[in-house]
Amino acid sequence: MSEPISALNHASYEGIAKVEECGLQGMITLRGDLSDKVLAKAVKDATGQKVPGQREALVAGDTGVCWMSTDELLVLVPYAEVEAKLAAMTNALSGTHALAVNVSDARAVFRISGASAREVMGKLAPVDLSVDAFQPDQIRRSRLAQVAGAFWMDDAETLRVVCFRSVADYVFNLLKVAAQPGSEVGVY
Amino acid sequence: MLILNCPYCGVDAEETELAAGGEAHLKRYGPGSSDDEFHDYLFMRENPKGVHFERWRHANGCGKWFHAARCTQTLEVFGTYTAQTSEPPQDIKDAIAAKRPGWTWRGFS
Amino acid sequence: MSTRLAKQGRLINRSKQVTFTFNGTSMQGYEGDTLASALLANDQMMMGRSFKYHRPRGVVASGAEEPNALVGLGQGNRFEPNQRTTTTELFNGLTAISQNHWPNLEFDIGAVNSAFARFLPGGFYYKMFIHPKPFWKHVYEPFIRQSAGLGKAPDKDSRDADTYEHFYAFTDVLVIGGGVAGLQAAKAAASSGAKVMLIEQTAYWGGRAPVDGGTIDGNPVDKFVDQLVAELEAMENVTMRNRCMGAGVYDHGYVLGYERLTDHTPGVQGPRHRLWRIRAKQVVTATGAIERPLSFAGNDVPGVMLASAMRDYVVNWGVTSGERVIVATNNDDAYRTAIILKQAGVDVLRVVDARDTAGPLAEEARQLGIRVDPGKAIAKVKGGKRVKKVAICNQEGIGGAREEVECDAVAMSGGWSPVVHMWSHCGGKLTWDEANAHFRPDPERPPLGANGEGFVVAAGSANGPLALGDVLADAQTAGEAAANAAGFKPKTADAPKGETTTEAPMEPVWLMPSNAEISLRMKSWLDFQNDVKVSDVQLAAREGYESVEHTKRYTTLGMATDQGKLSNINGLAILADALDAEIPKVGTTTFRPPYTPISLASIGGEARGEVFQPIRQTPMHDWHNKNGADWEPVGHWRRTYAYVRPGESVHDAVNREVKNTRENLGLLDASTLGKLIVKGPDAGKFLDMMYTNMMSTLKVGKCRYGLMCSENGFLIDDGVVARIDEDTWLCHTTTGGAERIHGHMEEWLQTEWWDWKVYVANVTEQYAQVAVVGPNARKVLEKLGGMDVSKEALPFMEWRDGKIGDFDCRAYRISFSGELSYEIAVPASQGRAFWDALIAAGQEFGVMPYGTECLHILRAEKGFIMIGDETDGTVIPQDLGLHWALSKKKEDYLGKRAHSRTHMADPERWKLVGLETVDGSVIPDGAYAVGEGVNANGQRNMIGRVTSTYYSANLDRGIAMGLIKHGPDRMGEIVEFPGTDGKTYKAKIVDPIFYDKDGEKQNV
Amino acid sequence: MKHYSAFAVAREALRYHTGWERAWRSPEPKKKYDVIIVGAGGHGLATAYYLGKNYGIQNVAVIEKGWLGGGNTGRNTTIIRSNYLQDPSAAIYEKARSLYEDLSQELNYNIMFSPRGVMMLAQTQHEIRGYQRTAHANALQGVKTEWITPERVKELVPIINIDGPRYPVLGALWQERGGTARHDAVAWGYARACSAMGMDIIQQCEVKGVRSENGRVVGVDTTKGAIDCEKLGIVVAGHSGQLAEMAGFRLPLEAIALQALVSEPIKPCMDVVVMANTVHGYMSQSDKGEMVIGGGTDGFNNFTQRGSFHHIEETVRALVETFPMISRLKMLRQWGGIVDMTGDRSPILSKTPLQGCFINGGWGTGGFKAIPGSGWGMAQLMATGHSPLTEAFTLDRFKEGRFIDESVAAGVAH
Repeated sequence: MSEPISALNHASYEGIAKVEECGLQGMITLRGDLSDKVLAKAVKDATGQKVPGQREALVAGDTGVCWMSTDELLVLVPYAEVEAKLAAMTNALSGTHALAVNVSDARAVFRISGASAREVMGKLAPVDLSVDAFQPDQIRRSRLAQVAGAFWMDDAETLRVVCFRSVADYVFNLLKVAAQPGSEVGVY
Repeated sequence: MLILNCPYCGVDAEETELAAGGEAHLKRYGPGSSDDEFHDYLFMRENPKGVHFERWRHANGCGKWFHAARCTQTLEVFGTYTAQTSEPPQDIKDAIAAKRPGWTWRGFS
Repeated sequence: MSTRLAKQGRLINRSKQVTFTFNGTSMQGYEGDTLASALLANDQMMMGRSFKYHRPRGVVASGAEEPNALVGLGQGNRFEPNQRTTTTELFNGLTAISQNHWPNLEFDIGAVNSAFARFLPGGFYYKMFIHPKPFWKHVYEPFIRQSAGLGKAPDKDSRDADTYEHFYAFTDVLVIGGGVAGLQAAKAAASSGAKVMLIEQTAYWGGRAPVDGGTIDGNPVDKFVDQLVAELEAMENVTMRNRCMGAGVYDHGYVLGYERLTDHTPGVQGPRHRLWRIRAKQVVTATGAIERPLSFAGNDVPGVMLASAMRDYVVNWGVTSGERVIVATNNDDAYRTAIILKQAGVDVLRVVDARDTAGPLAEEARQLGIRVDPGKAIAKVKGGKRVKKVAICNQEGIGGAREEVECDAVAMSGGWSPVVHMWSHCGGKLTWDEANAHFRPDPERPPLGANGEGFVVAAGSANGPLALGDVLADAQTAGEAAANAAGFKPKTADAPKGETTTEAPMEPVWLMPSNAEISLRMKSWLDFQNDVKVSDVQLAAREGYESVEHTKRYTTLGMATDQGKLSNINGLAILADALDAEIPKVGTTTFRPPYTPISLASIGGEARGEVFQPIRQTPMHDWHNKNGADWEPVGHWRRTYAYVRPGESVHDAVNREVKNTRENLGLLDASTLGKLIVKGPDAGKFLDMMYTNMMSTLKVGKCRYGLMCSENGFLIDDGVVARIDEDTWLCHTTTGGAERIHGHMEEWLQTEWWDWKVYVANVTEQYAQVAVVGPNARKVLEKLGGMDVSKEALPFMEWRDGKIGDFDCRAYRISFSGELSYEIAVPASQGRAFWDALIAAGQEFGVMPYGTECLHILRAEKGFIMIGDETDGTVIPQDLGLHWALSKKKEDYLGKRAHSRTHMADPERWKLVGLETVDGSVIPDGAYAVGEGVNANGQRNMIGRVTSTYYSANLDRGIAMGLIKHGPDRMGEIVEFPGTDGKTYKAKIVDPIFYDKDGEKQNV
Repeated sequence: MKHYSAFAVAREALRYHTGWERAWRSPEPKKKYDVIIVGAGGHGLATAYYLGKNYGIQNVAVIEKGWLGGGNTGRNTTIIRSNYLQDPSAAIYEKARSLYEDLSQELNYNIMFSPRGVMMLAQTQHEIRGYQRTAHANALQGVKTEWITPERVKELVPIINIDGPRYPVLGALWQERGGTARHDAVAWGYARACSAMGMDIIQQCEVKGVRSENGRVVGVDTTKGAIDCEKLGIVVAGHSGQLAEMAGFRLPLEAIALQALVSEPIKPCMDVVVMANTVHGYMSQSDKGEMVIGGGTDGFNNFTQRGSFHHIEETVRALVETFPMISRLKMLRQWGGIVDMTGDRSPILSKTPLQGCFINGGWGTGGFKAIPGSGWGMAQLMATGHSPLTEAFTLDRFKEGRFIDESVAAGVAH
């Protein structure tokens, strides 16, 4: 098997914040009854995490799980392990009505870091990103200018952004404009 | 620029995250229905000046469809609720009655 | 003349000189100047020409309400017309040119209009230029357009050199306006712990209170402002932005803030404007009040200014507007101007007060030796480009018995109007205040928010009160009220004590003198920019344009770039008088955003150039780019129309691809096709509703072509469906159909059949999909090795998972070309590698990539329909002879009921056929087939149209598909297609399958 | 009625314009009229005008809740074109356009019809095919349009960017005799002419009920009392649903907000009307010099005459991309109107279940350009019971599935 390549292959940019494409990230879309014990165990086995509550993101590095909707989770695992984890998960869920699919290659992931990280995102998403409104461990699905996206904070100054692979280039350019030198807003 | 609370993900979503889906609580008429029934189902709309029930999708968000009760003249929102129902829940009806005594909409009041 | 004083000027820094040019002349000013104050300091009173009569125009105001002093600012890619000098901060190297004149400001040909003013009353153009008919377009209109239009247009090729951005902000309380009222309201609200945002349009805090004087808690106003600003800046929960104007208030607490970041420092790094999209629970409008002009003859001559403005220029910028000044007023406030001018050494000839009695300020003025004339009025101001003398008469009467006084400037004050725009934008209603003769916000009828409660509170003079003490008290109350309404508990405190000289009541004066004769009324301006005079409004009323909207539109009153900030109330009063109605009965025109004009670029924000709109790219995008791709946008996707080789035309390239794919081997990047996973115990039942044909019976491992209709019966999508396992299907959609159809499925699952156990996932972008097409398709795959792709192991319309080369893949044996064809899906991360491998391995088999046009031609040769070509939203499957795809067994599916409506069952509907031109030529795209005669509206009767038409390189002739009335029953008949090129194309009706009718090629 | 002319203006000037009479009378309603038209917008006034002119029916009242021309007639972007795809649309819009050509002379009121040309940009292959289809249809419909090259586009509109990075201009559908007119003047001109024919235009008069006897309309109840009539025409755009309800039937209509905006005035830089449907924006320059800009509609029912700002954003960024030189111009004013939309986005001109009662509505975003043709056809329908111009636009077409869908050629109506 040849070397897989992420959408922008680790492109990066430094402005009022640092913007990097994170490279390949294993991702599984899991749809099902989030209160189901079998599903909870499958998630636990794959990520070591419990089933997240509404808009909760339980992520450590490249492993974790995010609440996407009332019947949907985004499971994060190391890219190399995604097929194995998916198989195990599918197997565990075989008896229940659920859907688990590999979407690793359908997505691109960016990291925005630095003191102005919140502000960069605040220029593109109609979301209150002030400290008291948005915290690590929360995920928000919204709009990045003209495309859909989801993001959470790894720490107080780091955002991770997920979008569709086909618009990775657009989103990267957006982030570059939003992070252009001299564009600090000075509110967050 | 409306803000509606998505009853599924709890977000106060602004309009740009949402997609409007037209009138709510339409009863589907398929094969076997009369021309009038089918016509009304597809084209006849309440279009009221005042209380209205409509469908929205949190398109740039959790992707779920939900219902909103809204005034088309003041844009006041009386509440939002699940799309998995064929009529507005009582608490929504009460909320409307508190603001618009004597309101009616199709069969509902 | 106007000049700079030796001292004064609280806003300028005399140690920092600034050089700028006006109409090419180099001038000096100071840091802190506005362009207007700097021009006045250089004795440049005349700054422009009016819109209609091209009359000389001087600056009349000192802020956002300025209607006259507009200039073209900057040059080349930074040129901006209609910039207000009063809100333009001076900077080194600023270049400005005056507007609406030719050849120059001093001498303007267009000024002849002024001489004919009497013949050009309000609405004159509705009564003239009617005959002869062609003259409007070719003679009259061009002249009118040329003489109107105000500012110069930017160069046609100019490209904005700056960048712009948006920012989303959320706050509990937003305070608009950073005067003493705004500052105090912000403090009151912030005391509750509420998140407060305070925005101010100018570069400084405090508004005009420091100019108007008085004391606050015993201190001078300046000191109070400095302390309060420092206090607010220190508060964690307060955000302050100046140079940030509240532009518009919209539904549900949405407010636009227009921040001008680098207008005063061009070239500095960073965006020029930032458009704030603020969501506020409560909005406090502390937007102040604007002084009204007085309506007397010649009130538009340069040198006639608002009294408050003349005061501002002295106190803020140390500039006097004239040497010998006459003040005209109907209120006490104007005396402050007289006093300040006098103290600045200006010769204040007299104060003409329309009232009989004035308050203590008048006394103060007399003490300084200023002559005060009660009950008097200005009959007429004389002078062309500058005030020369003023004729004074009694306010009562028609303006006879005049006394003439020589002077070079006139300060006028007609009282004050609250700035109610922000209150009104979103539906806030107004009430008429008799005492001050102005409209102010009606607290009983505020704009309503999402919860049905008011979400805007007016504060300070924006709410009516004008005296410093009342303003502060009102602001304190407003701030507390807003915090309360936002759900916080403010610490109630007493407002700081503001003290100013008490004022005698003003008296409304809408016309000077009260019964001015017509010759005077025809020279009494209401709208200075648009040249609307008292007589015009009276004429409109007389002619029946009685509604304020009619009058506005008929006379253009208030439609200039200042949107009537100065003129509207005066005009309204004149109209009310003419209709013999009360002013509140006549009502106001609607206040629409923005408060002052905002740049289009700021509205567009970051969305320009490469991020104007997203471009969706497949994993092979770069390869296509490097290999001559002629791009075609399909939705947001970019697909290759054809791969053009050096020396080839696009047309050549298409023909080459068409032949090669049939003869050797073609590769198509099919990654954009939608792929939806549908899974669950009820998935089969669900797909049977979605598709017109039966999907539940499809065997695992097999594929089936499916059609989708809307509930209204029209074709919306098609594609191949594969059964993956017992309860899982994979549905292919058209390019761009993925999101639409995914949404369509979710809609039905969530809102109609929510009890069905089905999950859908969109995996379109997880895969790169390549169509390997042509006689050598199997050979290239076998060369790469891996899974068995033989006819036996992978028959037509089946799929298998496996490996090709070392790529994990899913191979579909499907064909949209009629050739031996495989569609192979690999993970997107390996799409490019897989494509490269195919290209390499394919060399010996004559591989060539092909684009969308080749795809279209290949399918047309086979008579396959294409969504978007054969369908256009009005076509049903029956029209296309797709009855075989309409399940008879199913009692219901989306569209079934619709198809039984009379018009859809009508045998007269146009039906799909093939079309073969008699001479082999290509029927033009979109051509219609004509029948005999014309219809009741004289239109030629049509009996059909072309839906797809191409040159087929394989058949070396034009082929087409079309919808023809009774088409299938008319095989062999000739129909005519008139082209727009004058030719008529004759075509024979034939079977739509032009190539390999028996389908042998795809079944090898 | 005093004749308008340059001479008349000059004559009046000598007496300071004190001699001008009212453009239209402001009468109290009579007890009974042959025909009552509800709604004194362009469509209502034009209907009344042609009833009088073409059929001699002059005992007519036009009743208006607010002020004449105060609705969408005075809120649109004044574009006039007839390059529609479907036969019925092309017929009524071309009838309207041709009437506009002589309307100033006919009404003796300068409505400033300016046939400056309208172009619809094709920016995708799909649009090219759509517009070429329209051009072919128009040729057979007697509508003069042509397909033009990008070079010709640039020639006609020097400020356009034909090779923008995102959507290069691939050509355009060009209607040379399309253009603009002064929207208020159209209403005022018809009103003046109707009044001169002796018709009563009754403003500030709201209809509160529709009276009928055994299935036939006999009159209306208004805030100025009951008024009898033989025939009733409902021409009230966004409020059609409410009026229909009074008349005892329902309409397949929904009211939504449409927005427009103007820039500050600048010297002439664009003579033609340009519509760019791929990016959702259209623009022309008014005689005052303002760039008049329109765009998309909201998706939800709304009677506030205020729209959502993000539509303005979408439109403006599209036009800045298409006409880069407008980037630093400023938005002077934005506003909204209530448009009534039908299931196929085409209007309804039809008899109704109530005998003698007719409906003219559902013009959606495209009404202004149709005013004279709409009035002409509606008058014929009301006077004779039949009009070829209106026959396809009946109420029952939705039941039959007989739609008039213009969106198919991307020719969205504005």
